[in-house]
Amino acid sequence: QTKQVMGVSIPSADHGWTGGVVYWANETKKELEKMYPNLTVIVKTAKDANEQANQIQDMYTVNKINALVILPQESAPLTRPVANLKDKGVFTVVVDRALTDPKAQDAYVAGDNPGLGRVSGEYVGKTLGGKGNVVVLRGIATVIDNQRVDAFDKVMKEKYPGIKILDRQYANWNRDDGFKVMQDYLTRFPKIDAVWAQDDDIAVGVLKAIEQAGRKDIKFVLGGAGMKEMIKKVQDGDPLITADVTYPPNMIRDAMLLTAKSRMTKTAMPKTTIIPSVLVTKDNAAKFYFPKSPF
Amino acid sequence: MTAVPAAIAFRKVTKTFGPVEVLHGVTFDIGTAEIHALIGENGAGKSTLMKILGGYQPQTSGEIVLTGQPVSWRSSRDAEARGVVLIHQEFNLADDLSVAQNIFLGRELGGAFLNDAAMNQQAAAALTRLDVQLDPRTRVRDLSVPQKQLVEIAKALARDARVLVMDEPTATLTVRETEVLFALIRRLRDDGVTVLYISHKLGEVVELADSVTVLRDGEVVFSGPAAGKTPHDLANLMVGRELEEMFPDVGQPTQNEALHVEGLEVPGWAHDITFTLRAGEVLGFAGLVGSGRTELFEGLLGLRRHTVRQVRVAGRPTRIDSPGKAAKAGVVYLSEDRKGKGLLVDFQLRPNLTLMTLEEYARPLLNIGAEQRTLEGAVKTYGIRTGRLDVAASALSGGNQQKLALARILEVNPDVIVLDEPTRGVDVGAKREIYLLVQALAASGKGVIVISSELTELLGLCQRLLVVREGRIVGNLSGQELTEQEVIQYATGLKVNAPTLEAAPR
Amino acid sequence: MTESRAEIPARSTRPPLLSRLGSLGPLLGLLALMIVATALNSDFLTVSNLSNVLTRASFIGIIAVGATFVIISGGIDLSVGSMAALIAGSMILIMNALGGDGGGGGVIAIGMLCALAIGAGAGLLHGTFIARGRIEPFIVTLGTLGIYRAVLTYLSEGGSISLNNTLSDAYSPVYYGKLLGVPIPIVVFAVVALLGGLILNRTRYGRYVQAIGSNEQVARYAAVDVNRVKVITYMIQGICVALATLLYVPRLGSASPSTGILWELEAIAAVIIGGTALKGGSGRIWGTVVGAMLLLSIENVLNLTSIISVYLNAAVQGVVIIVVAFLQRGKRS
Amino acid sequence: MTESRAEIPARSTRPPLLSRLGSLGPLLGLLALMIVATALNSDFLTVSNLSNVLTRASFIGIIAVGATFVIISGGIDLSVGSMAALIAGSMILIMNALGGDGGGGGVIAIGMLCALAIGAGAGLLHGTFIARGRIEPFIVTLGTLGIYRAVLTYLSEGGSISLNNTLSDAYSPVYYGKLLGVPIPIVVFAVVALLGGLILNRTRYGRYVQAIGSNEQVARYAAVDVNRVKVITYMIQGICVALATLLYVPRLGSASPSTGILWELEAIAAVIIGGTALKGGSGRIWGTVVGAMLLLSIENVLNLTSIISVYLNAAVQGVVIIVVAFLQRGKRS
Ligand SMILES: Nc1ncnc2c1ncn2[C@@H]1O[C@H](COP(=O)(O)OP(=O)(O)OP(=O)(O)O)[C@@H](O)[C@H]1O
Ligand SMILES: Nc1ncnc2c1ncn2[C@@H]1O[C@H](COP(=O)(O)OP(=O)(O)OP(=O)(O)O)[C@@H](O)[C@H]1O
Ligand SMILES: O[C@@H]1[C@@H](O)[C@H](O)OC[C@H]1O
Ligand SMILES: [Mg+2]
Ligand SMILES: [Mg+2]
Repeated sequence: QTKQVMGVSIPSADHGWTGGVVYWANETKKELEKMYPNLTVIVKTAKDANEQANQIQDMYTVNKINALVILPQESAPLTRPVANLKDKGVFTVVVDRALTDPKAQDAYVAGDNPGLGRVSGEYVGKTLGGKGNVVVLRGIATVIDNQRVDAFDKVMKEKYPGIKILDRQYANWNRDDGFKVMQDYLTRFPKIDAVWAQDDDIAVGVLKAIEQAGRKDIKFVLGGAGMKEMIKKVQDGDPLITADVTYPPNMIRDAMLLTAKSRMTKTAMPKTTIIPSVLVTKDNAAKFYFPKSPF
Repeated sequence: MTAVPAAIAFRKVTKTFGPVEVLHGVTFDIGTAEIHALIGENGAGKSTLMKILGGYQPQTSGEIVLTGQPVSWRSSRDAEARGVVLIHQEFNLADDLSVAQNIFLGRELGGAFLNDAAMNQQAAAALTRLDVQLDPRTRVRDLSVPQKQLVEIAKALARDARVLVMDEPTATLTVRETEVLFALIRRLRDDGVTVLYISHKLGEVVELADSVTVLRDGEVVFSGPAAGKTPHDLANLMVGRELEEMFPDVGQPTQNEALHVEGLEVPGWAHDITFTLRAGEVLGFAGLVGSGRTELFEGLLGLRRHTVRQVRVAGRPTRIDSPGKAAKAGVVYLSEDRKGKGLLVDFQLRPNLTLMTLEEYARPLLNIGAEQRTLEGAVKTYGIRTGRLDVAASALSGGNQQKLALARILEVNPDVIVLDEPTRGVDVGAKREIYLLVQALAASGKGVIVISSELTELLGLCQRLLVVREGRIVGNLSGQELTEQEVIQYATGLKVNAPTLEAAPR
Repeated sequence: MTESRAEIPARSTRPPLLSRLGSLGPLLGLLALMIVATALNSDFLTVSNLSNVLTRASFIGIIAVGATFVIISGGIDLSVGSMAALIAGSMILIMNALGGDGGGGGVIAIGMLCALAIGAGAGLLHGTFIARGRIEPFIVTLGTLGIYRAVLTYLSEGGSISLNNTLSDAYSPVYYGKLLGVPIPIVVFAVVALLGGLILNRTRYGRYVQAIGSNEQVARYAAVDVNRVKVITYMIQGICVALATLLYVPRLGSASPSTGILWELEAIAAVIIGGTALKGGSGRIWGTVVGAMLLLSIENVLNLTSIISVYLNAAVQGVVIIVVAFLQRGKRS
Repeated sequence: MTESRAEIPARSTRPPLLSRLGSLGPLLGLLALMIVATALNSDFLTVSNLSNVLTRASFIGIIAVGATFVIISGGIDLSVGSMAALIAGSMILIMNALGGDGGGGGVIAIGMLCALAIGAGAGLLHGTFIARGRIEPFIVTLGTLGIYRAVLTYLSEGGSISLNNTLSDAYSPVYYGKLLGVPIPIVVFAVVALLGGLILNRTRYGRYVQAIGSNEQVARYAAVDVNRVKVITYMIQGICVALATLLYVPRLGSASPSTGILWELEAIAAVIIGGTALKGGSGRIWGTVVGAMLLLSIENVLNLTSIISVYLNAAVQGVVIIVVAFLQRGKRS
């Protein structure tokens, strides 16, 4: 059994969800290196697409990796750099944000962004009984964000035409922006039935804004991604946080495990593994609660 | 006069700054290829008039006629295009550029690429004409004040002037440099250049000028040939009354020690400096430009790296490592570099005046009213001339800026006062006031040190002179020895006496 | 640069009324924006909305008051955003460690003191590097910008650090409470601004800050202890950041690696829009206050209306910033 | 007594060797870093790694060459990152629109020309606002920072804009190709740096840039057309950004709202680490080149080793930046 080096390149921990990714990557590294003595795992974080492209180049040139697990900062700009590594014989596994050219990857472990939007849309539509006013707080202007919002909108248009989306502003997956945007929504719209915050970091700010304004018209706030504090609220039956939709940062763990197994046992890895975005309610919340993860 | 039109004619030129009119219908002629001196008290309007002539400021009304043609400049560029070049009273150099780069700024040599070699060479030549040994590649930031002045002159000379305006070019120069400059000015005149020359050194004016115009409070009070005029006549014209003797009587020092310095070293500048200043004494420091007097005192005040065996102020051993400590100990220093180190030119007069004594106004909030009263007092005491009190220091005339700087350090009520070129750019009247002030300070028991490039000033003012050469005290002159001859011999190294003898007996 | 001014007719000779009007630029900008905002959505002028905007402006505003001192002194501090994040994180960790037990009043006070101490300490560090180490302020604070945020990320292991619940409840009135009907953050902001104005214009220290920014050399020769004044200036900035953080923590009860990102640009923008020159030497606190209000109002107006594609929000902000700056230029040479 | 050293005028008689050594600060910093890096991982010194690092340094490096001019002139340009994003996006849209058909050589050339035109145009805009509009450069470019990024977000509808495949293949040699064995970006960087040095030190324009930064009034008096020089300076910056973008697009093939975020800080940091003073007046291109290499080497070293928690990367960068600046301080007054 020859020595294998697996490079793991992920976004740096610049907000909650990526913090979770970094945590799981580091945990899984320990787990894997115990499991496979011949495997070295290198975990690196990058602050933007450009740095990440540099980083995987360094991993190849200097650390001589045989396999790469990458959660790209952005899809498009990393497509060519990943393809370059694949051309040089590195086994490449892409997580979450699919490359624009699927040929650049050997395998894909997908987070389901349209799924998140769709599941969220279904929940909002059904819970409101097909009628009501909804405000949307978007993430950062990215492909992921578009996919989620488009899927959400599609569900609303096709299945719940009675629901009115009052406005969609960017809240940048950021608590402070969530707070500000929600404060202003509350000023602007006298009646809001539900809030789709798209991400749990944003939802944290949204909750505080609602609490401050003392508004009672809002029936629930739906975040997303499964931050532990939010899952806890669901579990505890919080009146406003009645559900969450997963987009688990530990998908990086799944990807690393699958990759390692395939490399170390010389077995094939499924071309595509989808980690579905599922609805978390009081009933199943316990399954999604990871108190030790930072996210 | 003759049928030949004057090189320059001012016709009823007025200038107002806001509500204040500083030039009131100035009218006079300047002949071609003459050296024409323009004199007047501080704030009389000389610089303002010259800035108008040079295209740096527009006149409010009136006309300037250049060889028969009325001109109206839109900028200094227009003036320079007609050969009118101004050497500013305040330096007009880019500190980060080299000497040569400044001299050629705006008219660089070379094609697509600059020919620095040629510019350095020509700059060196221009400097040599002024008899200055200076590497043209030196950054202006690293020059001393007199060196900057010489570069400023070289810059104007390099510009092919038909009319050359020099606003107090010799204010910072020593006798020798001044003589070189004068020879040059005469040569230029003989080549057909018209020279307008502003100076407060009336001796120079008499020596150099063909004609002279006297401005008083923005009006021409005399314009005519210089021949036959003595400095005394000119001074009387300037101030409009009979001036008394320039130097007041020199008093007697006490036996009390005001300041004692032993073994001061300012690396690269001053070595083994030991001297004692008595209370009531006016002690002069003479020497050539570059002899290191300024640096010596900057070192003493903690403004430069230095070591010293001992400093005693009023007999008490004192450690001075910053101007703050010095001021607390009662020692203050007036810098020769008014703009770079003296005044906050963007600030108004009031904060400039009280900068060193703010604690007196802090209760704990600053009492602006009290500051204002101090300003009003100082304006009277020191005769600072200004249209209004709430102007920026930059709006004062050069001489009045100097008075403001002086007023600031005296606000500290110090016991030891070091004045570096205290009368630079100051008019005769004000100069005399400063001399009176110095004597009064000494008479009241303070110790005063005067550094000056004007030997007459040192000789007239001081009881004793120390001569500095290459960073060392080489002469200690008093009484009968206080002559120009003696000082120059020491300053140039022809004579040495043992200054260390003067170390206080133990 | 000093000599240049000599030739410019001093503006003080201009009729004082006109010159005073000219310096009201930022205020006029704010008024214009408010008029437009009200026209677009009449809710803008409601007390509750204005109080929201002002409350938000108080974070950046308090930091910007500190930045006004730094900038007038001729320096800059790029680290304020990540300093705020680090202070928030450390403060929460300290409070959590001290106690979930009891009411928490004491714990919160200790946490607050620690926050102020960390802010002052960070400022001391900056000031020392800059004044005694003679390193460019831009570099020093660019360096610490990275360092503080990295330390916070390390402490939080990339996630967020949250105040535990009892403490959070005990602390939350500091943000959500009111004093005589005025939200506490606004009160604190007002006090900081008034104090700042007083310190800048009516104390020795304030005078020295301006003198140093105008011409450091002259200040040194006039016996001003330049190094000390600089160190104090960065400490004031640090304390302002800490004060802002004291108000920030009870708002969301947490800190994360994304806390305070780009606050430095907002704070500096507030200062400059307010009429302080980036070169230093002179400036005014009230201008900064108006600048902060202006910046936060733009965001608010954009949220209150939908006339423009959300994609273009940042463009509107950019245009407004430039237009306001244009309205009040002129006074600069 | 440290403060007094600043006062000593470099006497013209000072040994030139010593003064020259003093100004080698950034180079010494780079050498020190390289030695540490090699000790940590001997692969650092391999040709392939060094060539990687240099190739990457060329983006920021080319932008920083432009920034050197801007900063020496006494200005600043905060918009370079979002300008790069906007140029990349527009260029890709234009190329995609013109043609998937055929080899694409012509299309790529047109795209490149458009990029350069947009860069120059943006610079013209900045320069005009700053020089003729007399608005602080900080404000103007803070405003356009927001505007450019917003426009790109609008064009990309929040997502990303990608070059289509045929074009992408045709264009890729511009980044991945070599000239005489040297990667093309390095060649371009070298040419830009050399040209920059030549322009700064050997042309009238370069001289005027320094004069204006040192003392604008003096330059005006010397009949320098200050406004024009400023406008040209911002145009040079814009063109440099466009050049960097020409190399960026074939590498990553796309642009999105997060392209180029914070590049301005990196570029300015490279300039300042290289020994140019933020106040303007004097500076040097080679210093900037070294500064850019230094910054990118830090990232590279961090990638090559694992001695430090990933959370602390930014802290290491911060420390190195401050240390290097410390090593080369002193020369500043
Ligand atoms: N920009 C300005 N704003 C307001 N007042 C000014 C300005 N410039 C000059 N003045 C005033 O105009 C008067 C004339 O000043 P000017 O500089 O011409 O005097 P001067 O004769 O050159 O004096 P000095 O011998 O001291 O150089 C002074 O009272 C001065 O305060
Ligand atoms: N050996 C030298 N070579 C070149 N320049 C020199 C030399 N010695 C002195 N200088 C220059 O001459 C300048 C004037 O020196 P300094 O100010 O000490 O003289 P000073 O005695 O105070 O004369 P001043 O009367 O001009 O004040 C110095 O700052 C320095 O730049
Ligand atoms: O960072 C993003 C996270 O905040 C969002 O909720 O899911 C996708 C992630 O990329
Ligand atoms: Mg004058
Ligand atoms: Mg001297």
